[in-house]
Amino acid sequence: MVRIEFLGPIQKASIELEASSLRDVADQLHHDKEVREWLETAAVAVNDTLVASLDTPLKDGDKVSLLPPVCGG
Amino acid sequence: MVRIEFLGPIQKASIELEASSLRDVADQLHHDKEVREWLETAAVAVNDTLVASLDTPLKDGDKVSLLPPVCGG
Amino acid sequence: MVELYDGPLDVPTILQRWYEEEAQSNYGAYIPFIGTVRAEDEIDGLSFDIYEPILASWFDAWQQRAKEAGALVKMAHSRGDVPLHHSSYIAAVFSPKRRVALETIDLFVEDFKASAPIWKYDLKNGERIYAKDRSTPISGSGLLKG
Amino acid sequence: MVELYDGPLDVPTILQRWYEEEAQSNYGAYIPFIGTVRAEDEIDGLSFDIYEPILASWFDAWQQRAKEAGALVKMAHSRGDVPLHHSSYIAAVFSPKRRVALETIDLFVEDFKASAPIWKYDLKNGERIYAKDRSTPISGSGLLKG
Repeated sequence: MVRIEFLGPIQKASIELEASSLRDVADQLHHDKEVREWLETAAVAVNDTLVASLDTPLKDGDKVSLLPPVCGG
Repeated sequence: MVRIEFLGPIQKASIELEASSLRDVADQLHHDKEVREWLETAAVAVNDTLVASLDTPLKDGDKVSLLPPVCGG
Repeated sequence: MVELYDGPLDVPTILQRWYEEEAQSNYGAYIPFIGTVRAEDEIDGLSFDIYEPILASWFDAWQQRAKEAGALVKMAHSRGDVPLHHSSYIAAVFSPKRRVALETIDLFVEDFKASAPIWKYDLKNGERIYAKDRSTPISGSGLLKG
Repeated sequence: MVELYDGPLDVPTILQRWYEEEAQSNYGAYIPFIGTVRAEDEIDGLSFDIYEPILASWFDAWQQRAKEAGALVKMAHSRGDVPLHHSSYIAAVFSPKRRVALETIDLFVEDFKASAPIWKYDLKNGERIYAKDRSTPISGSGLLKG
């Protein structure tokens, strides 16, 4: 199981999913109406490192974070 | 008479000259060995306004200042 | 380390502490950038969420980048609510060289706006409204859109 | 007005006063640039001469230029001797807009270095030596060279 965390304004509690890559996560999140609208603009981190490929492998216990558009300062 | 002031590192007291334009001042300062070396790099102000032409007219009581290269901060 | 504070920043105290921390470091230039909450759109203030693990790694990478340029960066930011005319953000650069300091503060502040994992909300009539229109997708976002 | 002080600047006090002066002015960005005397070339400090009338008109022109860009500038500088690791110069910009503030502080500091009628001397073994090699002729200089 991997844990999916939704950061900042994505008002949703963490969920757990079976997934062996980010592609698996993408496929499953597309079925979640609350989350789908954020997929277009959210960046993705695995274990707190930003990643750039859907082929990023995932293993049991990994944490995937969705980061919506930012505005610090 | 116009008064010529030497600013910053030009270690020279003010002098008074007869001059009706900056060209007259230039001609006379060329004969002053202490000052000559500064003419190449000094900017010139008349009555505390920087000027760009040797034809700038001067009248009795005017103040001409020589400003050598600067380095504030 | 990034300094995070609940609520508004005590700007004079932070600016003074940083100045004194580097007083003997032989930097010739110190440039802080202070961000203050402006009265606009009838807001009562701003509020911030921060994701600290990624903010820390973003800042560590900047500290390394600054070091290679011959500079040092510091940063402070507010968590939670900050009222109008109070400050929520200070970024600072120290360097022996004026040009390095001026160029680095610009790059550091702009990259902060584009990349730091901080979310801004308008406080308005008791509500906390995500400042979506002023927000920037982090580089590489949209990966999961399929 | 430019603030001139005999000897080193009290940086924390000046930064705080300027911050508080503009606390209600609704500027979103405040960027001070602080210049500090570095230990190099075995100097004991720096010393400054200032020609105030032209400094004042240079600063007034900048205040106008900043206003047109939607910004406000402030400046403080030392007269006379400033020891190592003490500060001799603060320039600051306030603006509602981040980009204006970042661009204006850069232009203001660079034009200051090129144009402000201030002369720098190294203090070394009890002597006061004009920093000729680090100095810049003011634009239009050489007029009298004939």
